Amino acid sequence: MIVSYCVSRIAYLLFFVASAAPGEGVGKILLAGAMMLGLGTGFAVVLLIASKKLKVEVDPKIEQIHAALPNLDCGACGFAGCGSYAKAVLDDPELLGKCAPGGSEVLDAIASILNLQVSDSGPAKRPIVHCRSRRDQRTFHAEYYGIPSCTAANALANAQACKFGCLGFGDCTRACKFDALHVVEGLATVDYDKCTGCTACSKACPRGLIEMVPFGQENMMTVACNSIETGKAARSMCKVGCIGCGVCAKQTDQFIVEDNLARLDYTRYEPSEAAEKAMQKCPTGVIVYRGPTAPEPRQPKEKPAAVAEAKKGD
Amino acid sequence: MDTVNALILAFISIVIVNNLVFTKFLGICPYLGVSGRIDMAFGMGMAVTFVVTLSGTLTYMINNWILMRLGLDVARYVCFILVIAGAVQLVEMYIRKFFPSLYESFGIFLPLITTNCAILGLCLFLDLWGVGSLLEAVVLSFGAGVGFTMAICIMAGIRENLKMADVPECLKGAPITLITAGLLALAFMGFAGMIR
Amino acid sequence: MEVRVKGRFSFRGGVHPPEKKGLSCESSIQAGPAVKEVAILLSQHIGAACRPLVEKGAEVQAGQKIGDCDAFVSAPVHSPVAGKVKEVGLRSHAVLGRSPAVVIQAEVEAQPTRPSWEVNGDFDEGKYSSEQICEAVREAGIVGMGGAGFPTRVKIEPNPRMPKETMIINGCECEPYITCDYRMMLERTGQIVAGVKLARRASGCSRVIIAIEDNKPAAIEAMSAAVRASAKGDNIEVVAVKTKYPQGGERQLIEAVLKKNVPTGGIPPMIGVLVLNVATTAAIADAVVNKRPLTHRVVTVSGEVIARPGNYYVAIGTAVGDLMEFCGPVTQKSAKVVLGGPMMGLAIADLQMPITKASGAITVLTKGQIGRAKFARRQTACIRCGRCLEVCPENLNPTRIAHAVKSNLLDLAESYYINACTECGCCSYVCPANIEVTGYIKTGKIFLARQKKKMPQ
Amino acid sequence: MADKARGSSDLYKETLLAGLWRENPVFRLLLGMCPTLAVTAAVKPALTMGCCVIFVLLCSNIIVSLMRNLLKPHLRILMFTLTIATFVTIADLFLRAYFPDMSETLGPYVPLIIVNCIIICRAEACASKNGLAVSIIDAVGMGVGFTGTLCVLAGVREVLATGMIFEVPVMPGAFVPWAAMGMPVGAFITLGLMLGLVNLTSKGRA
Amino acid sequence: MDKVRHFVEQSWLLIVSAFFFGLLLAGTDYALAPTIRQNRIDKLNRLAKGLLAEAEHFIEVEEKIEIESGKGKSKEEITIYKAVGEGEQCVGWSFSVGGPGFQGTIYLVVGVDAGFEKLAGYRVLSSTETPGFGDKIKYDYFREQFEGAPVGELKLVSTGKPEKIDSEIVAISGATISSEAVVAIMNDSVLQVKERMRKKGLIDNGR
Amino acid sequence: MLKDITVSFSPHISKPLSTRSVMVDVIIGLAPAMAAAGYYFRMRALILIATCVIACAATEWVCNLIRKKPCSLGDFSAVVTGIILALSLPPRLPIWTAVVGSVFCIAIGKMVFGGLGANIFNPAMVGRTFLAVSFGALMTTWTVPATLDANMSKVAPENILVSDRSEFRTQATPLAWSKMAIKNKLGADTYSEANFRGTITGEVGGCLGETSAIALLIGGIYLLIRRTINFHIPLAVLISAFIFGAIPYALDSEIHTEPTFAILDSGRYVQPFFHLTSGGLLLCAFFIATDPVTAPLTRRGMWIFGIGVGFLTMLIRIVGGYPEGVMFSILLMNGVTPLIDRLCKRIPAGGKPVVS
Repeated sequence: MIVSYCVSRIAYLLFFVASAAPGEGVGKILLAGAMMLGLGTGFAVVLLIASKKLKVEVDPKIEQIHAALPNLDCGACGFAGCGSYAKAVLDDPELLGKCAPGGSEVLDAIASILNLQVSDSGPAKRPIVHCRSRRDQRTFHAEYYGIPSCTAANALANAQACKFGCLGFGDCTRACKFDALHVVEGLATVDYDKCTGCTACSKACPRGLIEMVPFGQENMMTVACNSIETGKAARSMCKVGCIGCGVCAKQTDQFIVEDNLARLDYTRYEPSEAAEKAMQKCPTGVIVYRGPTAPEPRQPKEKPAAVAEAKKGD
Repeated sequence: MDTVNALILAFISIVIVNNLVFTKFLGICPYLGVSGRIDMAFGMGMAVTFVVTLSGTLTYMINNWILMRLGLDVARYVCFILVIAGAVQLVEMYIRKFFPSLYESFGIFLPLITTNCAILGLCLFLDLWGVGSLLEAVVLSFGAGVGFTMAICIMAGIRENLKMADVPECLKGAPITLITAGLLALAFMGFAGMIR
Repeated sequence: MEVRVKGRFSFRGGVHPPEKKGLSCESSIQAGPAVKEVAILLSQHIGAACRPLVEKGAEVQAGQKIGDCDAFVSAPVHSPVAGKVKEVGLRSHAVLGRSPAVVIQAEVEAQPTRPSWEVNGDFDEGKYSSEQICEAVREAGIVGMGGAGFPTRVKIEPNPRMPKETMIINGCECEPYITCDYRMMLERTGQIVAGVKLARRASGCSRVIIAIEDNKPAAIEAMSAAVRASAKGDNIEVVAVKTKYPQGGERQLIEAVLKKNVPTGGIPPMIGVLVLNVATTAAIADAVVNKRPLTHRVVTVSGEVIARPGNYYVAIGTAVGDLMEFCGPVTQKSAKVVLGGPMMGLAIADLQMPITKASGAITVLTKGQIGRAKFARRQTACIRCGRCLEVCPENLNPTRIAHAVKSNLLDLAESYYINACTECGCCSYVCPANIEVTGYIKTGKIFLARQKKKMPQ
Repeated sequence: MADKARGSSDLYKETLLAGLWRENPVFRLLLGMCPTLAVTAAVKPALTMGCCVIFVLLCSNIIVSLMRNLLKPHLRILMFTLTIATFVTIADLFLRAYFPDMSETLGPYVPLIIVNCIIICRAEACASKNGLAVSIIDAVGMGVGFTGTLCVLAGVREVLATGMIFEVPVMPGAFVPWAAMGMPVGAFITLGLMLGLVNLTSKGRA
Repeated sequence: MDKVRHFVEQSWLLIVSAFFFGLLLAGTDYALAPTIRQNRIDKLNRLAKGLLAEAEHFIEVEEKIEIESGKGKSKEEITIYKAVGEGEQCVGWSFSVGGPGFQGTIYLVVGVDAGFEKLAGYRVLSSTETPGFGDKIKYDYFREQFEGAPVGELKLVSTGKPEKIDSEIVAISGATISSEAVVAIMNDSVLQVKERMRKKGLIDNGR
Repeated sequence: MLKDITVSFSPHISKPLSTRSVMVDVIIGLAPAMAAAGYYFRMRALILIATCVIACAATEWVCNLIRKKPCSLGDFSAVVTGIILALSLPPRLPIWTAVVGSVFCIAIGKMVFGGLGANIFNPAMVGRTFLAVSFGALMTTWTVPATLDANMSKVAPENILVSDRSEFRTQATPLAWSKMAIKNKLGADTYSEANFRGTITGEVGGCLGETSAIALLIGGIYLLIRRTINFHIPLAVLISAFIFGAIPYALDSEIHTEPTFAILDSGRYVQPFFHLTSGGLLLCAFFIATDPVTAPLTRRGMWIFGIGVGFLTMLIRIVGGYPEGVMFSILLMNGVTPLIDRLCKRIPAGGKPVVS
């Protein structure tokens, strides 16, 4: 249908030109037409031959991405042409979405091409922050005046008594490209709805607090502490730290206590009565749920708080 | 001697006095896009210099020796763009095939340049200015490339510094680059009237 | 024997912070606090940490080795007191944060007393072989006592790939407030000279230069006299170097004395130089001649708010807080407790932190003093005045590096040679905008190291 | 745009609005910077330029949309270029014939529409994938968006640079024109600040 | 043969449309070319009419004048228009000449009296002079200095009375170069035109 | 035992020095020039300086307010910018123009880049150049100093330069004259020893603070003594301006048949000493080019920068379209400063690290 429309249109144009150009003009017009014809044919031939003869083998994935791109070579992405961008985006997926002319369609297309290489074995990994202590629940020996970065603060002696807990300067927040991590009351908190599991935060944390955990359930239970201090020391440092008492391990063997610290074996974790009980029995309330719909964690019982308070007093 | 002088003056004029970026607004897209890093900027500048010299010369010849003689002025724009696009694409394929290392350093910029208005713009300006001889056309085209390289390298240097500056969020990226380019254009006005 | 006092040996860059040495330089070395409990950190040196050799409840003797490690770059630790191991647990560490330590409950609470031991001028090191000396040094757990804590045995042992020709004894003590090395040079001159000779013997160096800043004429005098009086004292020179911070940095000292630069990222042996601190040489003599391990050291406790500033002979493992209390009540509100000098020392928060082999001083600064150094909070914009470039002894571009780190451009920071920085702090000291230049550079180095570690994955 | 489930009128409306603001070629996509800077010293040439772009965009979108099923990949861009260059030439001839003054003012910036990314971008992103109606609406939306942007920019510059708008004095008599606004400096800085302003208004939009 | 078929399959659209686009272009050109040519003449005449008030209409002189521009580097062809007043009598001449200005080339329409003795003035056909500075060559007060000035070597001075009609032209303050450019065009090209015209006998060889 | 202790990175002490003290030094350095301006141009000068300072400070305050940043007026950099801008404006400039310039220089020249320290171009010169380009006529109307016969000040219709040739006391600056001299070979008539003396004392038409070479020298030397500025840039600027001014002068065979060393000379080209003392060159050398924010950091870079400024200034003055080239050359060299910094990267004392 379209072809027929085209033909009729062209016929109309021809008619228009012919009527407008009587006499000596026809020669000139035909000359122009012939020249354009020559040019067009010439280019078609040359480019066809060149594309055959001068073909260079490239990574098929790059070709795929290249084909998905608009191929305008506009440079808006900051790269020298679509080819370079295709190559770059393959190496560094963070560059996704730089193609302004392509918009979201191209972004989706490339994302789907890139995702082909991500093997999907097991549940998706999401970060869990192994600390649950708010700023007011921690002990500070001194005030840190300086560069507002966890890495910097971590390099200095213990202004914050706990050497293992969250520092709250937000290196992870800055690392997160998806606005999925925020420091809330001095504690890094994951917004699981926005999280894509890119692992940037876990790489950024100088204390290795953020672990990528395979989320077998919607919400995962976790021991939100990373401190290997002995119970007494841990209590003096933090109201909600793990004291390594081993109550949880007695309930279910999904919990393992090592070096004064309880850990949950995430690969074996399944929601169970026993695990729930362990959580209830934990004296400092360090066992919590983490996930998109995790309930608000239980506040610690009075006793450890009182101990910490007493410690602080003297 | 006079010819040499005139050529030198033409060269200086296109490089600084009539700089394509700062006075004619040509090649702004890559100027904004590829001035983020200085090595990229330099590669881009080199590629533009190469292409603009090539296409300036080619289009001058086609325009003056074929189109004008045949009275086919009307096909000028079509011819220009096809010649530029075709030549660039061929050169790119050629370099990619036979000089892979050269391709890595500046060949990757070649396709980007096809749609760079600096190239077509210069060809059109050559026509508009009524350039007298092929030699002058070559010198002017080459100078235009050099001027573009200079402009983009200066901007790349500035932008490397700006990366460390606390530029207001809404001005980051293209806006601040444009403002900087404006101030550079202001500075380049000092050269105005130097060469007539 | 040659004494050069007039020389104005210096390096490029550097600053002149107020010296403040008058507070403690007249106080001779006194016994430190009596210790009830010591915590011997198992990681007191650069290199592999020790593993504990004793368990909870074990009885230990004074001088008994309680931690060791098989690694080449390491040094054992010893108990300074006789007593019972209370626990092997985590204690605060100035660099590492929390680090394992052996905590020993002393049997008898007693002040550490300095052994009265003088070496006469005719000390003959010839009866000790190089291997013997190295072994003794290693067994005594001697590490560089100037601050870095590099195992001394590794340093002095002859290395066929990098033969050492010149040994520089660092008596500069360029940091404000600190006078422990100065008092050592005045009071233990003979021991130091003996240590120097032993180190020379062990390392095979042909030339020895004792470098002392020219603001310590008494120490220059004493050391020159001792060297002059000593037999086989030839080839030992005493030179006065210009008083300027960081004259005591080993790279700067080498530049000042030998007019040679240690390659960037390299170590002094690459150009045939060995640098030892004076306190370290004294410890060497003690270890080799008396077979006494390094269990005590002289620590300067100073600061305007300290009632009795001075130099104290303390057991390693004593808590910083105990030592400060021993020096009298803190008279004013203090703001910062610094382990080391105010230029390079580490501010500490936990006063239970034990003294280590490398801690030469505790400086307590008042609010007024750090108020002027109103870091971070009162930071203004860098105006690129270039003062940090002028004072940088390593000829770097500190502001550029700091800003690159701040903007997370680690590649750029590296291209400005961030790793060549010795963290002397001159740039932060002079910065009119109060930018924590040194802090940013340190942070940047950590970032880079982490990035590098992740690379292979 | 390919979502067929939605009503076609919604689709048209959205396509039109996209060009006007959400995907405004200058402010959002940063396309077609050269003419944006070069012809905005006054409103009249800016408007003329905008009309030329609308014309070329419309024609090329129509042609590309018509032959979208016949395009072969490696000659696709060449086809676009050929089409655009042809219509640009026609626009140029038309200007020269009926608006000689404007043609002179715009000079080589009319033929430079050939390399204006907006047109080839729309041909690629919209016309080569959509039917005739959508392509036409897209062309109108984009073109009007471009023209509007140009006119706003030119309006600001013309008022400041000459105290006039459409060559009609609007500023009080005591106003001394800011000549710099008519020069490259003014072009760059005004556009830069305007982009900043646009970014500011859409901060919540990410 | 396969290759040819493949080629045709691939590129028939390009070739066909190239041909039709070519036709389209040429057709438009053919239709519009006369208008374009007329526009240019109209503009020249309009400007020239402002200079030569008595002129009724202008007649293109068939013979082209060739002058040297840019210090003898290249030759330029100039079309002269004869201004015809009442009664078909020649009241002056007008032509367009160009020369390098502050930034780009300045094109002027120059009018002279019938005897090529006195300048009737000039109008700027096109220029890219700096607005506010060089742009003032379009302003009356500067242009009026030329009206009635003798054809011959003009002299640019920095100070003086602009109202005086003589061969001294007072420069625009701050835009000496633009002023100079106009004077240079007058001195260079106009004189050459006069020379050539005299040689061709187009003007009365009075002297 | 101890409460409220803090920790931070070493060093824990610092030199009592602040950005504000640096800026105050610059203001003190500019005081002689301001005094000279006040002496020669009376109230006019004081009003202009006050206007620029207030406008600059207000703009900075507003910009900080908009960005919700702490007020940065305390560092006095806006005041310095205002003073320098005022000193480079002609005395008769209307107040509103000065305000426009001040707003432009702080808003566009400085705050859009992120405030002090981040600006690529010297803000005062950005403002000055913008004014010069925008309001050409206003920016080239000069007043005769008040100490001279005030009857001389008259402005010709349509801004055409009119003056009595026998007197040098005109509205034109010495540089405008020299430009004219170069173009028209009129030098012989326009120069006199009095003119040269005028450029030294300041009793001559021109921008507020640029006229008096002596006042600028005093201020510059104060800054050098206080070590607020390094000697590299001023020296490089002056030497290169002198050399590049001297080359065409010395090579001008039409004038000199043999070498001449007269302080004042008349010819096609102007005596290089005259170039140094006239126009904004001294102000530029001591106060503008030395602006640390926009100048290179390393010494080698400073030399290149200074030589570049001197060369470009002379190039524009001698062959360019504008009589004065200082502002353009400063902006141009500011633009290439990042490249210079890159070129003159410092190598660590121990040499480049060996990559193993």
